Amino acid sequence: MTMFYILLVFILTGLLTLFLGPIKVLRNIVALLGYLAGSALFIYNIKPGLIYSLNIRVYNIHFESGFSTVFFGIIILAVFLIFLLASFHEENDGAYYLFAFLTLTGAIGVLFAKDLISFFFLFETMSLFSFLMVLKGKNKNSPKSAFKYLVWSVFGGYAFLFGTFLKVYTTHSVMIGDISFIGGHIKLLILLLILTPFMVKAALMPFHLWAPDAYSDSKDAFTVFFSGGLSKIGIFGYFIALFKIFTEIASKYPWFLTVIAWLGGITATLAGIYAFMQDDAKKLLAYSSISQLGYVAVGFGIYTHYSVVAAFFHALGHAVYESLLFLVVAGVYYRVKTTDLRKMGGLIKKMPLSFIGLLFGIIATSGIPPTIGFPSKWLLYEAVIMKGDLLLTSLVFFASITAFLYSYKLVHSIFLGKLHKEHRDVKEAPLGYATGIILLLIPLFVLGVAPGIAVKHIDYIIRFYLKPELGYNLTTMTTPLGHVNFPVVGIVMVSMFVLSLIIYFIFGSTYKADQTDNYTATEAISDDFELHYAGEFYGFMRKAFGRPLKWSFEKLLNAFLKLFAFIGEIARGFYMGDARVYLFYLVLFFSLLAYLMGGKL
Amino acid sequence: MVSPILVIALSLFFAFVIPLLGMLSKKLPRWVPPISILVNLLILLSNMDKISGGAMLITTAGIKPPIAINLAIDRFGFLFALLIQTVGFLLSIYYLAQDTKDERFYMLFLLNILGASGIVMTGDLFNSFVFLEILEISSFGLVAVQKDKKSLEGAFKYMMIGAIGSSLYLLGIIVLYLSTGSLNMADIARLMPNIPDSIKLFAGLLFLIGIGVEVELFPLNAWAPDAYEGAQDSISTQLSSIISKAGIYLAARIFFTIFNGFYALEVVLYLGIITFIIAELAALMQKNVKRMLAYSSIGQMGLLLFVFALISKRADIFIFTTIILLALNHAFGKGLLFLSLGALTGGTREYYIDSLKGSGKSNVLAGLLFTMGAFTILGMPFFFGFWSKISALISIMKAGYVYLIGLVLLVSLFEIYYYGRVIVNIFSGEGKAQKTGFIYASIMVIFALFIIAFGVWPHPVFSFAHKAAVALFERTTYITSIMGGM
Amino acid sequence: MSILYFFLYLLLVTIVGLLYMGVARKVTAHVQNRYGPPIYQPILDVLKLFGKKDAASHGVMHTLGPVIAYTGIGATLLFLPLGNHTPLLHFNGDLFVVLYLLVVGPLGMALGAGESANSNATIGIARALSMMLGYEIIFFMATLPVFYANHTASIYKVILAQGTFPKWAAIMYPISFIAGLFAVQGLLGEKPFELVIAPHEIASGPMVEYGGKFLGFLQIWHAVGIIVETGLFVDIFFGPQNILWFFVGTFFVFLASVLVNAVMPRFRIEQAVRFYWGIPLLFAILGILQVYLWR
Amino acid sequence: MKLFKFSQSRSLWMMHFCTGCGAVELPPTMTSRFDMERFGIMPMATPRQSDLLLITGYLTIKTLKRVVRAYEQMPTPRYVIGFGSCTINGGMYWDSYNVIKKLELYIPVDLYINGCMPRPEAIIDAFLKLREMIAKGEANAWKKYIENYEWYKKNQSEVFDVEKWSVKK
Amino acid sequence: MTQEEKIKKDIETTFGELVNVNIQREKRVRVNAPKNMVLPILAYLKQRGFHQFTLLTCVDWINDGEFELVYNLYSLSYNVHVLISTRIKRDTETMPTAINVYEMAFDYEREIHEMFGVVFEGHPRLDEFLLEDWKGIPPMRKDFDTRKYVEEKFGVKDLTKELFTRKEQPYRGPGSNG
Repeated sequence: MTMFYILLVFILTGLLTLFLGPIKVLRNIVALLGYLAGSALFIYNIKPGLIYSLNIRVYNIHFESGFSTVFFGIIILAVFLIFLLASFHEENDGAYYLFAFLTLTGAIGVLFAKDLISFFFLFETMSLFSFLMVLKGKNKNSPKSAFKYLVWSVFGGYAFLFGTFLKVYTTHSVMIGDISFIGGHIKLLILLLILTPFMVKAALMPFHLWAPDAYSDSKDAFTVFFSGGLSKIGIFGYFIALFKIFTEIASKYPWFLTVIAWLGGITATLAGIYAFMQDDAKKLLAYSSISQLGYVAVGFGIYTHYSVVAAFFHALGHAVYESLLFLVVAGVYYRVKTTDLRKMGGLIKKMPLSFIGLLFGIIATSGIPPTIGFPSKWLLYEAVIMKGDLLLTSLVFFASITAFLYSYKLVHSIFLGKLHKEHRDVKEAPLGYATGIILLLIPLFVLGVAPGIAVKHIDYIIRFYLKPELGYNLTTMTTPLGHVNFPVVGIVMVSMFVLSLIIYFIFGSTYKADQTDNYTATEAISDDFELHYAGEFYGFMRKAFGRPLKWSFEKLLNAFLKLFAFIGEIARGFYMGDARVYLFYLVLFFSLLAYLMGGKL
Repeated sequence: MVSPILVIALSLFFAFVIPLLGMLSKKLPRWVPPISILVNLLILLSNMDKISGGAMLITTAGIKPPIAINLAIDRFGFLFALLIQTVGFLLSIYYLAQDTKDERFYMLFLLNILGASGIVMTGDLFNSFVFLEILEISSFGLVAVQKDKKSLEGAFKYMMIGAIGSSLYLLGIIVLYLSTGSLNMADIARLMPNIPDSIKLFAGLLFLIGIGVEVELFPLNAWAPDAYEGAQDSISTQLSSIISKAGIYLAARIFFTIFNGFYALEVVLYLGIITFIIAELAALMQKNVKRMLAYSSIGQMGLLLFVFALISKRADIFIFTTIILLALNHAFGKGLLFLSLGALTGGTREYYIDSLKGSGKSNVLAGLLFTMGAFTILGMPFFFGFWSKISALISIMKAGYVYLIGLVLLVSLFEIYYYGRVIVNIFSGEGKAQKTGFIYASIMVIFALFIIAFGVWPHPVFSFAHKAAVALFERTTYITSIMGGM
Repeated sequence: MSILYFFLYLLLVTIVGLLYMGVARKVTAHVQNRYGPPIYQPILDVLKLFGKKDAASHGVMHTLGPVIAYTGIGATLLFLPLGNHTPLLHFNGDLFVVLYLLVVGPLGMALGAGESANSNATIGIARALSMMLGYEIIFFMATLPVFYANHTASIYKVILAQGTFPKWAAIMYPISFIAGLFAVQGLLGEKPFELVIAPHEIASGPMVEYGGKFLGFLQIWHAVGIIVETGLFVDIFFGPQNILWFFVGTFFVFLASVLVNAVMPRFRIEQAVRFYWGIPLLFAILGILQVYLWR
Repeated sequence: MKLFKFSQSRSLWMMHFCTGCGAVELPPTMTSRFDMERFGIMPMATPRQSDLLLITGYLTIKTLKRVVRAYEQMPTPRYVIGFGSCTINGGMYWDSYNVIKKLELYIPVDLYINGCMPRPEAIIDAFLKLREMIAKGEANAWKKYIENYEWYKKNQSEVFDVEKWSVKK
Repeated sequence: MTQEEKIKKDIETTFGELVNVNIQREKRVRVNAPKNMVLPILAYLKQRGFHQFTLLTCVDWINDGEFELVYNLYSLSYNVHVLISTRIKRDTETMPTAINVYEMAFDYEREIHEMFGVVFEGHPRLDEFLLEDWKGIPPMRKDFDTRKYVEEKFGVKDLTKELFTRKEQPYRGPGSNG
């Protein structure tokens, strides 16, 4: 019963904030209180295994909460809190929070839904209201990217609907139940259709075209929730489709899983390459988010206990460090009013906390040990090697190297390098962003050193579907291939750091050199000398990749649209012409029908 | 307990009073339509409880049904009458806000409402033809009221095709009259089994084309885009909400009550889908927003007809309710779209997509309402369109055409594409600021309220539509209550 | 006790690394037909650098750059088994831990150099990271078959599996071995791939603003790096049974790359990256296919 | 620390900043025939990394500005060797309007090598002499620069705009 | 009829007696022309075959108060040098630029402007060329006293005495004779 109350609470807070629109402070307090109430209800009352069905006389909605509901629910609610804290600093009107809370309702509702129609209803609510959020985005071409997002997400939604009806037609039950017993290949079609919206939402390669524009054009605070929270629904969908709906997929269609794995690998690599070619911070982060989600698809594609645990853990990690990165960029945008990498630089002196946040964010994105990014990457590699797919391992490794490239470009262009004159008096990001950064740094390290906390919970989720093989306790992971003890790695790094610090302090002194005291071939440089190397950071890589870089899915889609436009032209042709032509149609139709009927007269 | 016959009589009386009042003073005629429609509404509502049972019979001039002209309103007819009156009333209030209109316009408007409600309430076949004629002629007039090139051309096309359509309809009636000897619907329905097949087929064919024009079936709807585009915004609302709904009622009454499932409906099945696809494709690349809305309304009607023809495959009450739901959604959704488009363009008639740029920013309410109208047509959650679309898909599945659901969904993806394009255009860039009058805005808000209210809590509409479907479905109770009653 | 042992172990490896650099300079000198500095010259250099008085620092991150670099390479060293002698007894080096720790060093140095607001440094780092797209992939694909064949991801087990001479991975998987050699050349940053330092083009790249003791740190970082990188390669492909054989193996591999370094000119950055996607990639893929067919 | 003194003398990193016609003498000293690297002297790319600054030949005002800036960017202890007579008293450019006459007016010089472009043998001899001086602790010209910094700056300001060109400490 | 005579004859025929042409020696023709005739001659010689603009020099005749500008041209096909010289008043007169005839003249004119102060009309960039932040009068002019300039600029007393007396200099370490 509480599941329905949670959704109700969120909807009510949304409506309240709409009416309280003008009074900013009151509205923020109400939004925060509503959120806290809803999440408190969620955390205390939602246990796996609750069943609840509600009859609204037109149709009865079934809710059910499982382990995955709790897992994803906590992630989404946490990321929403970060979004809320950050959004208080942006000037936005009441409707903004209404749409935000309704998107949250949709997202949480989807986790509860047991029957497919209510799943579709809540999924569509989430897409619709996130579309409206992007529509209220921050720059002039946000309506265009919102429109692209709407078309893609509704395309996914309609595919899901078609899949639902096929399922209901074949299995006569509208619940999210197993379809592997149906004969013939229709079950594969149903799976593909049900999987499409989640591939769109988790931006798998052919369906990712909306993501870079939607992420970079929506309001900064909302992008945190958009990429950190909403993409988790896509992953939840993978779990639903590949485990709950089609349980024996590994035995019936193994090739389908390898296709997903390779698709994930290609997404990770290509998105990584596009990422380090971007000159806008948010576009870069958008592609990096797509690339990280590619790893999760690889994890699901391998379909062993190790790889799925890795996929879930990576999704958790992605939520943490992706929202951290977007939050920091939002904080920087709040102060510097630009996300163009060329115009920023040297902000480390002015925004140290944001720098630390971004630094540990990129360390986690590239999967370096003490942080949350490492366990899932390590486990994913082990799983892919155990599966024996060495080429895919190297592709994933290639993708993780691109992670180093774009993360360094991000941290360098924003924080390192030379401080521009106009950023002289920039202050640290305001409180909302700072608390968000600190809140996110905690899990980044805790789960990095002791992944067991989350792995235990993930194990419960998939214990029912896959035989548990991964040996783990709070702080270590063992697989047939290898064994890693994460705190040891952390301790060794810290002790080495202390040792080299000691060596550092023993010897000679250093003096603080001014920014212009720089070796520029002994040429004297004044303060407004443009020395920040940020634009075309990896320009030479364009020559290294050469022509293939030109191909893009965008061109493919545009060609496809032109085809439809052409057909549209023909159809419109029918309605041109004057009354005589229409009469001719009528007479023609009449004689045709008469002839047809004649046979039966 | 005033007898519904007065609805017809009173509106007729008022229609002809208007020219007289016109001579007295310019202002008065504007007040007549709202009053008369209000009266009709009250009459209908007062008979609400009486119709709960089977059909409610009203005889005129006391003679037995098969001979006299009588009104037969069952729950199905009552629902449509209510729809027509409410939309008519809203539009009449809208016209109050309009100033320079000569009295002939109000007369035509009232006649139009009269024709529509007449069709919906009549029990006699020939009487339905008369009301159909009144409806069509008055709508020709209404379309042409704008007197510019586009509206005249649209009206002319509409008149040409409409005239031929109604004449074929009359032929159908004559054939039936010859074979059964009576004009009363219930009576013909009763005698239907003993009509030889070929004649039944021929009559059915004639009716199919006759009503096909009215209901915008594929080859016959060529007139529709020009008529919609030519007409003034409120008139196109009237066209899409009232006139096509009356056509649907007529088709249902003839093909189900009289022909009891006419097997040629299979043709309508394919035609419905073709209408839907062709119209949506045509709308895809349309630059003129008004014409685009016209195509989309034809497309929705095509879908409605497709579901309508499903009954020939599997007669199921749920499919009937879906037809009614789709009709309601189309009426209110399309009405809201046309009205809000009018508000966005602020009376100037250039509907070109670029001229609408940013108008949503400057006229937030109209922009919002246009988006709501678009969302309910697209079937977004929290809008009434969602339930009608879901029930449409369920009924298609029930009839066994599962793969067609895919096709319908794919085509409605085009819908989202071109609606989305317009919404994006409205909300991007800086547009001219036009203010919409308070009355105009309040009417649109009432349309929107219907969509949102029944989107969130669809139960009342569902139950009401279900009872109406039951009334339509039990053909025999209709016949016995009219024939036996007397 | 283990702290002292841990400290001495690190000192030993640093000194051996510096000696390797001395030998390298001596060998290059003799290739160029001149005497070259004494072998212990790098040790003197490092001492001189640490003796330097005031070194310029551009901010906290700038100063911490070399410190983190040395931390990273030191941590990698401790996870890398030298022959059968594993520094941290209860936890044997895992390939991915070592590979990811290997990156911490350059990342730390990159952050420090970035803070120095000198475009030479940033271009150097951009090149270093892009080069990683080249050699890191080949190195990983070259070592993968050996791990896959021995069903393990731990370097220690791989060493034990290569007991006697004929069972060396270099002999059993020659194609991957050659690809690995190409990769080591890039990993060490020797001449054809010396784009990162490139003194003539970008004034010693990332180290342009580092003087005095920072430069000293970077020298010992480079020294330990030589031992670690060649050591990783030797562990996987030769499996030295004891620490002596380990140092002999690393010496010869390092010598090979130094000889190549002495005679080769320097690639342009896109040539270097494209080079790695040419023949070495082909060898690496053939190596993987060989494992599939052979096992 | 004797060990540091010894290592400083044994490993001299030279700032390869060719300021005049003497630069052409350095390649032979570096390459196989004379090989100065055997004394631990290596050419380095940036002033930050080098201890030894070679002024090879005449110094126009333009180059003097860069030389002073390079000198100030070098970490201490740093040494300067002046090649040829042009650094001592202007040499053959004694009356030229844009060549400076006495180098030590502007930067402290440890060692001069006379000869209108000394041959590599003389350069190697100078390096060895510098090595002894460092070992003995005499080569502390850099201290003089720091002690009478104003004097040097006054001299320099006569010749060029010190404010723009000197490194802000 | 050697090449030099042919050229001498051609110039005389085209430019008449405004210009006096004489062959100084083998492969060298000298043309003295007034200021306004220089550009036409250059143009004529260019299409005549003198493609190389070797040099533009300036001679400071301080006593006559004039500058002498000498344009050196060379033709590869005839292997002959032609020197066109003209005289302009020292500070008052300006010289039209020869860029649109010979592109090469661009830098020479800049250098002469910097060193002698001759203003070339129509030259786009007559700003600082070789001497950085030079304050004094153009150094190559005769009225520029280098010795005095060196003395007050580099703080070195009369050098002639010091340089030309030969005496043994015992080496006493750095800075002893400062």
